[in-house]
Amino acid sequence: MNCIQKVWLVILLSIGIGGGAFAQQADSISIQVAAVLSPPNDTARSQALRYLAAQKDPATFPLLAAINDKKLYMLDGKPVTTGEAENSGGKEVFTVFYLYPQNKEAADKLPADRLQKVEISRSERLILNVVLPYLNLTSHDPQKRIMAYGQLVSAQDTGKIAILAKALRQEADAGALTAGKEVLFQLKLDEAFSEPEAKAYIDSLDQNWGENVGLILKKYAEEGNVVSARAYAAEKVKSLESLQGRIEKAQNLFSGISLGSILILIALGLAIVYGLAGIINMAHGEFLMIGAYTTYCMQSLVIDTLGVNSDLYFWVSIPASFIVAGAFGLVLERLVIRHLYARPLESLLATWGVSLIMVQAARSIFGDLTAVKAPAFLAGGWQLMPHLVLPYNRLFIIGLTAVVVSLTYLMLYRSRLGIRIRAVTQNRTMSACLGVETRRVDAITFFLGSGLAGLAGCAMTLIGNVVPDMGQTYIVDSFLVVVTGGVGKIAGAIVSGLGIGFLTKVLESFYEAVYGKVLILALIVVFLQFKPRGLFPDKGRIAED
Amino acid sequence: MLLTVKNLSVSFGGVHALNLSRFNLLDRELRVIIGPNGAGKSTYLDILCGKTKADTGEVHFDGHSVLGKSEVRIADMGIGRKFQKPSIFPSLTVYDNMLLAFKMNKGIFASLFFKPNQEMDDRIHEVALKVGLQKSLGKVAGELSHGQKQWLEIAIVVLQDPKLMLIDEPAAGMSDEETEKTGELLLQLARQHAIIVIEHDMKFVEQIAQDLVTVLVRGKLLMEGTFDEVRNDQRVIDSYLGRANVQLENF
Amino acid sequence: MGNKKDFGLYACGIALFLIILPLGNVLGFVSGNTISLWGRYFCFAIVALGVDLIWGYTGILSMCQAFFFCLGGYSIAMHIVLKGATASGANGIPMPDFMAWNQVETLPFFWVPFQSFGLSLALGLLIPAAFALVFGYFIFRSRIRGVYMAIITQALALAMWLIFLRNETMLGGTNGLTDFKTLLGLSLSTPGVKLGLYVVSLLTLGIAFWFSRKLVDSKFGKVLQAIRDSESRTSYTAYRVMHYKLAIFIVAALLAAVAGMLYVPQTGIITPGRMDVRASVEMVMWVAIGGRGKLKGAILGSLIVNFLYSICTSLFPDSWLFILGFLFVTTVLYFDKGLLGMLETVVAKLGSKRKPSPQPAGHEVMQS
Amino acid sequence: ACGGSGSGSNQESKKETVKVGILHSLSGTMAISEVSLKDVVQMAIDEINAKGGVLGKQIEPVIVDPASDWDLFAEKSKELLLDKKVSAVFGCWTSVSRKSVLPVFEENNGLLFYPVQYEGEECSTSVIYTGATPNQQLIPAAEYMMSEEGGGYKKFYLLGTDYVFPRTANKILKAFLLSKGVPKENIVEEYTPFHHQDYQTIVSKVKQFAAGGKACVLSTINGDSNVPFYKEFANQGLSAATCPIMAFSVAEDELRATDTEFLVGHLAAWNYFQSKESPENKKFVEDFRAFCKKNNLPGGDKRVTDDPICWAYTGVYLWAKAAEKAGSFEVSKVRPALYGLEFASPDGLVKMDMKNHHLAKPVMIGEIKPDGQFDIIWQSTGLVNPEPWSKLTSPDKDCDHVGHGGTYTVASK
Amino acid sequence: MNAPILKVSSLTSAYGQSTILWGTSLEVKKGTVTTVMGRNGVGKTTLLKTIMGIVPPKDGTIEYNGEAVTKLPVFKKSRMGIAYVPQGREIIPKLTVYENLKLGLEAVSDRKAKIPEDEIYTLFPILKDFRNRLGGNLSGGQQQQLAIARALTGRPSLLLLDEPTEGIQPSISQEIGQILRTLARERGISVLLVEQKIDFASPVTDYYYFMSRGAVVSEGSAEEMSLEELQNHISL
Ligand SMILES: Nc1ncnc2c1ncn2[C@@H]1O[C@H](COP(=O)(O)OP(=O)(O)OP(=O)(O)O)[C@@H](O)[C@H]1O
Ligand SMILES: Nc1ncnc2c1ncn2[C@@H]1O[C@H](COP(=O)(O)OP(=O)(O)OP(=O)(O)O)[C@@H](O)[C@H]1O
Ligand SMILES: NC(N)=O
Ligand SMILES: [Mg+2]
Ligand SMILES: [Mg+2]
Repeated sequence: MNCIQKVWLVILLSIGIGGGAFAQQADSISIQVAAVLSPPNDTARSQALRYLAAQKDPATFPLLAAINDKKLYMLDGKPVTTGEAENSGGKEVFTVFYLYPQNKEAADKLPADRLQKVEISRSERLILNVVLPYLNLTSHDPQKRIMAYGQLVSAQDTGKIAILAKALRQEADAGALTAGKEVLFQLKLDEAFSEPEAKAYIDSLDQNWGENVGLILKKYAEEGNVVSARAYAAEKVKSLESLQGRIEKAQNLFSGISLGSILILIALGLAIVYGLAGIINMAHGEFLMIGAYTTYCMQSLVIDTLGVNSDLYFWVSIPASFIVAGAFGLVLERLVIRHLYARPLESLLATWGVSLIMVQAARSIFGDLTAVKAPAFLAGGWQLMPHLVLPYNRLFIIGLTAVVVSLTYLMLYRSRLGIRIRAVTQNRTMSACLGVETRRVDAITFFLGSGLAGLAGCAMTLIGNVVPDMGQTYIVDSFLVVVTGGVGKIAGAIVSGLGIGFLTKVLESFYEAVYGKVLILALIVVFLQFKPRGLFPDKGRIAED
Repeated sequence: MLLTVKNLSVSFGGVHALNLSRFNLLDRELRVIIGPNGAGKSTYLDILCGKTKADTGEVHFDGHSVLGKSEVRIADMGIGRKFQKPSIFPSLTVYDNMLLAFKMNKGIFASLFFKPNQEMDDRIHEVALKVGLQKSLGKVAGELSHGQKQWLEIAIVVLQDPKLMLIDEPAAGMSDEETEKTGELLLQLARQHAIIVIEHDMKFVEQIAQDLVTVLVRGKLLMEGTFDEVRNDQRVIDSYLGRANVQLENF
Repeated sequence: MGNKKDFGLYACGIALFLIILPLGNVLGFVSGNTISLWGRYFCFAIVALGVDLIWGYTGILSMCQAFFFCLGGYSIAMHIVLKGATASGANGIPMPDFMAWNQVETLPFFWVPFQSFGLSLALGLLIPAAFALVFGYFIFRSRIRGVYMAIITQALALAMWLIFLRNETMLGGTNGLTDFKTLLGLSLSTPGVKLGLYVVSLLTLGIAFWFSRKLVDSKFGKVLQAIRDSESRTSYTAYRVMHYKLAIFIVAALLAAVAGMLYVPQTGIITPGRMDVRASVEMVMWVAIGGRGKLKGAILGSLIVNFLYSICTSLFPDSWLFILGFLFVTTVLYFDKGLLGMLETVVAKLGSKRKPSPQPAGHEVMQS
Repeated sequence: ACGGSGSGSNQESKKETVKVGILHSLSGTMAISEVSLKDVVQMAIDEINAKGGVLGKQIEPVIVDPASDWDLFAEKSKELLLDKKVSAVFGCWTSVSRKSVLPVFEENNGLLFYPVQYEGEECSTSVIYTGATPNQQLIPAAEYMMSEEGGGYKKFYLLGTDYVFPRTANKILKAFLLSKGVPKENIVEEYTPFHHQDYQTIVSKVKQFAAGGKACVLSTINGDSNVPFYKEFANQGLSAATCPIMAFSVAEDELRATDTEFLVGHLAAWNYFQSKESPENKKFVEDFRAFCKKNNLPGGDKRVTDDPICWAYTGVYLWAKAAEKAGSFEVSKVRPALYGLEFASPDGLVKMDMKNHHLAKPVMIGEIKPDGQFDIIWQSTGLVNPEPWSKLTSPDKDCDHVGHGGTYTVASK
Repeated sequence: MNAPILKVSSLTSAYGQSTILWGTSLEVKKGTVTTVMGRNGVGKTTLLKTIMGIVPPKDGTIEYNGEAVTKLPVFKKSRMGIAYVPQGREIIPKLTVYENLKLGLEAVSDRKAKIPEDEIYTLFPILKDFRNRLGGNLSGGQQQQLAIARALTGRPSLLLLDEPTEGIQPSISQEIGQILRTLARERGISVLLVEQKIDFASPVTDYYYFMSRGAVVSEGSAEEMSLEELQNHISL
């Protein structure tokens, strides 16, 4: 049995006593609650509220919080409050929570007109000021509870420990529990006067490992009540800090990989269209934008039109963004690029024009701002260990990149189609002479390249905006990736994408973002000094002009 | 000795393309190199003109070391090259191709203030006539036929007037008559220049091989000798000329 | 080349820009704003000449010309701003207002030389030239070319843009430098000075054109084209490719810098926005639209595109991007030699009744 | 898509018109914010025209697109003033763009109505600032965050886009915080370029900073960087509970179609919110929706109003009222007529300052709700007077166009 | 009587404005080797390119196996059994030797068809050793061998060869000559050969055409031609 459990037990026992005290008052409290809900006379509500505020019984907090938020309603004679609104069958309905005597969610979601609002005046609400710090302790929202725990630290109230402990007994959310326990231990530590006691709480704090533990212990190491325990706290601070340092490194590594995989995802399509087909596609970023808008449209279609409120839209979006962007690419190839294979430089111009048109078209159709809801299954992150959270959306992008890269690799280097694509892009006429239908291969190549950009766009909705000129943001970076990797080299793009992503993050953690970026650019310039044809240059005769 | 080579070797990803123990060339000598496809002949010339970097070895030209020098420096020293695959300036006219090659000061300022003179013009026309391009002088070089491009490249090297000419398969894509003409041109040039010629056309080799013929096989020096010695060597016949040497019999 | 046709073009240009527009301005039916606008287009045309020299003739796609343009522009802007400065630094030297707001106490050392017009002019040329020399040396030495060149210069432009954006660099950050009052004691807002700047820009453009013409017509120009065609063949024919590339890179940088210097007093503002990646790409676009590899094409392209840009953003504020985009696409698709090529084709068609043109237009079908 | 919709309702085309310029970016980075301002200005013009115009003349808007390009702002303003000869210009969003057109307006005696909150330290004769000065937005917000009610925050991460407004705003904020006894090490300043998208590193820095508790972010991030910033903030497990963001450049319009889930609970300080409850505002919001729908603008009747939209709208009316009052469109006459002018804006009655070209108006703090609207959680009592020169950073300066012709140095006591 | 597999009638073709072929006509009979000779720049390569469809004909018709194929796209002709070994080899440089060969299979309609490795590697052993090298890195002669092998992989019935022995060592060039004879006599594959070297052409050729300035100026069967006559024709 470790320290933290011991301490926890002690506290819970002590709460048993406090809890008993509350129990005795329970009856009178429910009488007062009734008085608040339907006051017999003008002053009764104020009196009742004053009584409840003085009692500070957590059981009444949900009710009082609803009063404070001006969201107290009656439903079939019971006090309720509303949670989130939601659209169901064209009607707005609310999640409903019963408030007293029990705090629980109602089975049905109800429209506003089923509820009667209880009007409570401002002066009456002001009575609740004394319990304000506690009200959120019973909120349905763990975030609010965390905030409430935090606010307790500075509250000037001797009874707060008991209230806090009682609230914590019901705490189900792990994060909130950690935050709450941290406050509890902190308060206990401040009260502790013997060295073993203090050390026990220091251990508890350390093991609980909440957000603020470093600060608390640091402060204790300087000015703790138990002088002999200060050194112990300082020791803990030191080990915490070194742990923190390692976690930070891990976080950096992860950030680097995640930025790198975004760059790779974008660069992949670029590498195919540019590196293989020799077309400098200035509109590549716009295909990314199309992918993002496809995701947005899918969201509208699935959620608003079909009324299916789930993550389904995102799963549909992944293939859809690939196909739609690919289809646009196909159209572009048919209408414009097809005429330019012999003049790759001109393709730069034409695609620049196309990119202008596409951006403006997006602006005219969608306006300047749209956003895609992150799917629920990607909300939050994977808690690898306390304080090291890997966001699911980034993990998803890394996974997606890995899958897409592997598939692309197999397609290009392990299939007949791959041979055809590479042959056509290197020598169109000779390929035709050998029986390759170059037009079709061109179309497929462009479809794939643009489709990959679209896929990247779909992934980008997870972390950024959906705006008409979103394509421009990453395009220079991904050109850098393609080039430092060596034009047309998939392996190069992967290595340089990860390298650039990782270096960016490492440098950014030392310098400000901008200087980090400048340094990266400088490094790339220096790198090309030594490898003027990228990471994996062609060797031998084929390298010549 | 104009050119001395010792223990020259180069390999590409583990494959030894060239492993030449020695090679010496006198001033104004015309040397023919023959050898099977992939023997390393072109690679050897590539090293001499600075296109490919050798792994090890020594190359001295006209008293200076060649290895490690850039293409321009080597060109400045007086080595000119004609490639197996024609290398010209496709968007310039044939005349300008020749003019640029003409031996003169090739610095920036010299180019800026360059004024063409009659002498040059005459010489260009003279060479053009020799290579049969006199009617195509105004044509854009990219539009020439394969054989004409070969001729143009020879003209470029001739006008450059180097001490040593490296000529890779000049007769490829030429008719017998033109091949003979090329041979004559080379013999004539050999009076003032040292020349290394690579060729597979044995008739042509016989025509021009007044001095030594070098045989390379798999990157190594197989033998060096007069044309007759080489042609009758069994190793050369086995690895290169083939059982019945049709070309020569027909001749 | 039909010299008569060229003559007509020059005559039209001179008549329009050197006589009609300025005269119209003096007589009052051409507004000062129009004059300034064209003055600025001429500056763009000067940069475009540089772009054409380096890209059109030498085949080096440099995506940092806008940066050189800004180096020139900033040096003149710094001079003008210093002359108009009201705040004064700790050492008594006048200091631009924005520095005072940023609680800078003394004028940074690199601002000091810009108090003198002559030095500003010299530095405006020297800095870009030095930059081009050093940067170019490293790039060309390691034989970076093709896309690698394009991207590396783009990286340079991007890095510089990011640095200029920062307030700490004391160059006005995103705001850039603005609020210009006088140059050489002349008030920049008077119509006379505006017209003067216009004429100076036009003449500079003329000189730049003449100079570029001489350059490309000389053997130097042919070597540049040879480099574009086959760098290795050029080396084997004993030309020091790096020297030539470096020289033309510096020339192009200088042209851009001169253009920047003329641009700034006419525009009244210079911001890092002028040197971002887009800006450089657009400069390449002008040349491509006008007709790459032809000096007249570069001028024509830059004038027309910028003119269209100005009028379209006013006439069709909601759809100008469509118009410009379609222009780019159609020019490329249907007039593969740019606007100038189109013009020449039309002229040739008109004149073809008299003599059939023997010009072959095909290109290498098979290439490896 | 909507070219000429402004003049669409111009029935009597023969009637005399007065031209005004609209100088908002319709493309590029800032289009995201500025397009709505162009729309609302057009709406105001339509409304005024429908009521008979100004001084009997119909207003004819001249719309140009400066494309988020600061040089082009200068060029276009020249064109508007010199070639189009407009009587007033409604435009600009970023302070950069304002600074770039400022010399043009001053040189050519133009009049610019600038509708966005800004950093102050300016007092141009040619600009009417209908947006907030620092004391009408920044300072009250910082004060609120430090108060018990606001959460009693003690550490402040000042994060902004790298240009004048955030730089100056943070300078002022820093001065204020220091003056309130916040230790230097509890204030961090950081800037990112326009259009910055990758906030991973910065958010993890914020996270470390917030680890001690009682920390908040004061954000002056502008434009389209906001969405990725907030998304990353939520992703890394930060929330309004652990570390709220008080934003000075995020309004309803930016949140319009955004996935607000991860924004809920964060704060913003403005002078107006769409959620303000008043009949005038209700009408304004509905009118704007109807206008956008009628003209087929993107978003249609889902469009929202916000602070800059409100002040852009107000600006047009102020100009029209002043012109009526002056009986002329001449800038030299309209300008003095503006001093002390009152207008019943959607935000209630607001009043032009008697001398400094700014507007007195209420200050509010709102909490972001899941629907992208703001819950107004704090409001100033009455109107707050504008102070273009912050008392904190420039105690010796003030702005007075009546007595001093602009910025002047206050005689020190 | 042997029907022609290829019949070209009054073919005219041009690069842009400049006309190169001025009404060329010729025939290739099944199972024979037909050789076109002529000096540099007379249009031999252009003739093959036009037959293949790389250069669109301005006028005239091309019949293959009795079918008009004048306007057919290049890849369709290839799939009908016309294989082309161009001058300058046109190896796909960044594909390996094996991949280059695999590309030769594109002309075969049977998707399961395999590269006839045994056959090809006995003809050109070097290709076996170098299967995994990039085509572009081979020596000139090796590339030429690869180009011929690649054409054979497609199992053509008509081979268009543009100076196939250029740069190939004598022993192999002899073998190629033998192969051509075998292909024509034993397998019935027809060959249209463009060649300038009489030594190579004369043992394999059944019928000659001589070109000058874009037109056929004389023709005749091998039996009728002595060596001197051949030389005379070429130097015309
Ligand atoms: N980059 C490379 N990678 C691998 N092998 C190479 C490379 N470059 C050349 N080789 C090999 O080196 C050998 C020598 O080639 P080289 O071109 O010198 O031959 P060659 O003697 O000129 O032949 P040919 O007569 O066919 O022109 C060849 O086998 C070739 O395949
Ligand atoms: N792409 C092109 N554009 C314009 N003219 C060309 C082009 N290719 C070849 N020509 C011209 O067409 C003519 C015939 O060329 P072709 O290549 O058919 O000759 P060839 O008989 O094959 O010569 P060679 O024996 O040298 O290979 C030549 O005069 C050449 O200059
Ligand atoms: N004034 C602003 N928000 O730039
Ligand atoms: Mg060779
Ligand atoms: Mg040929």
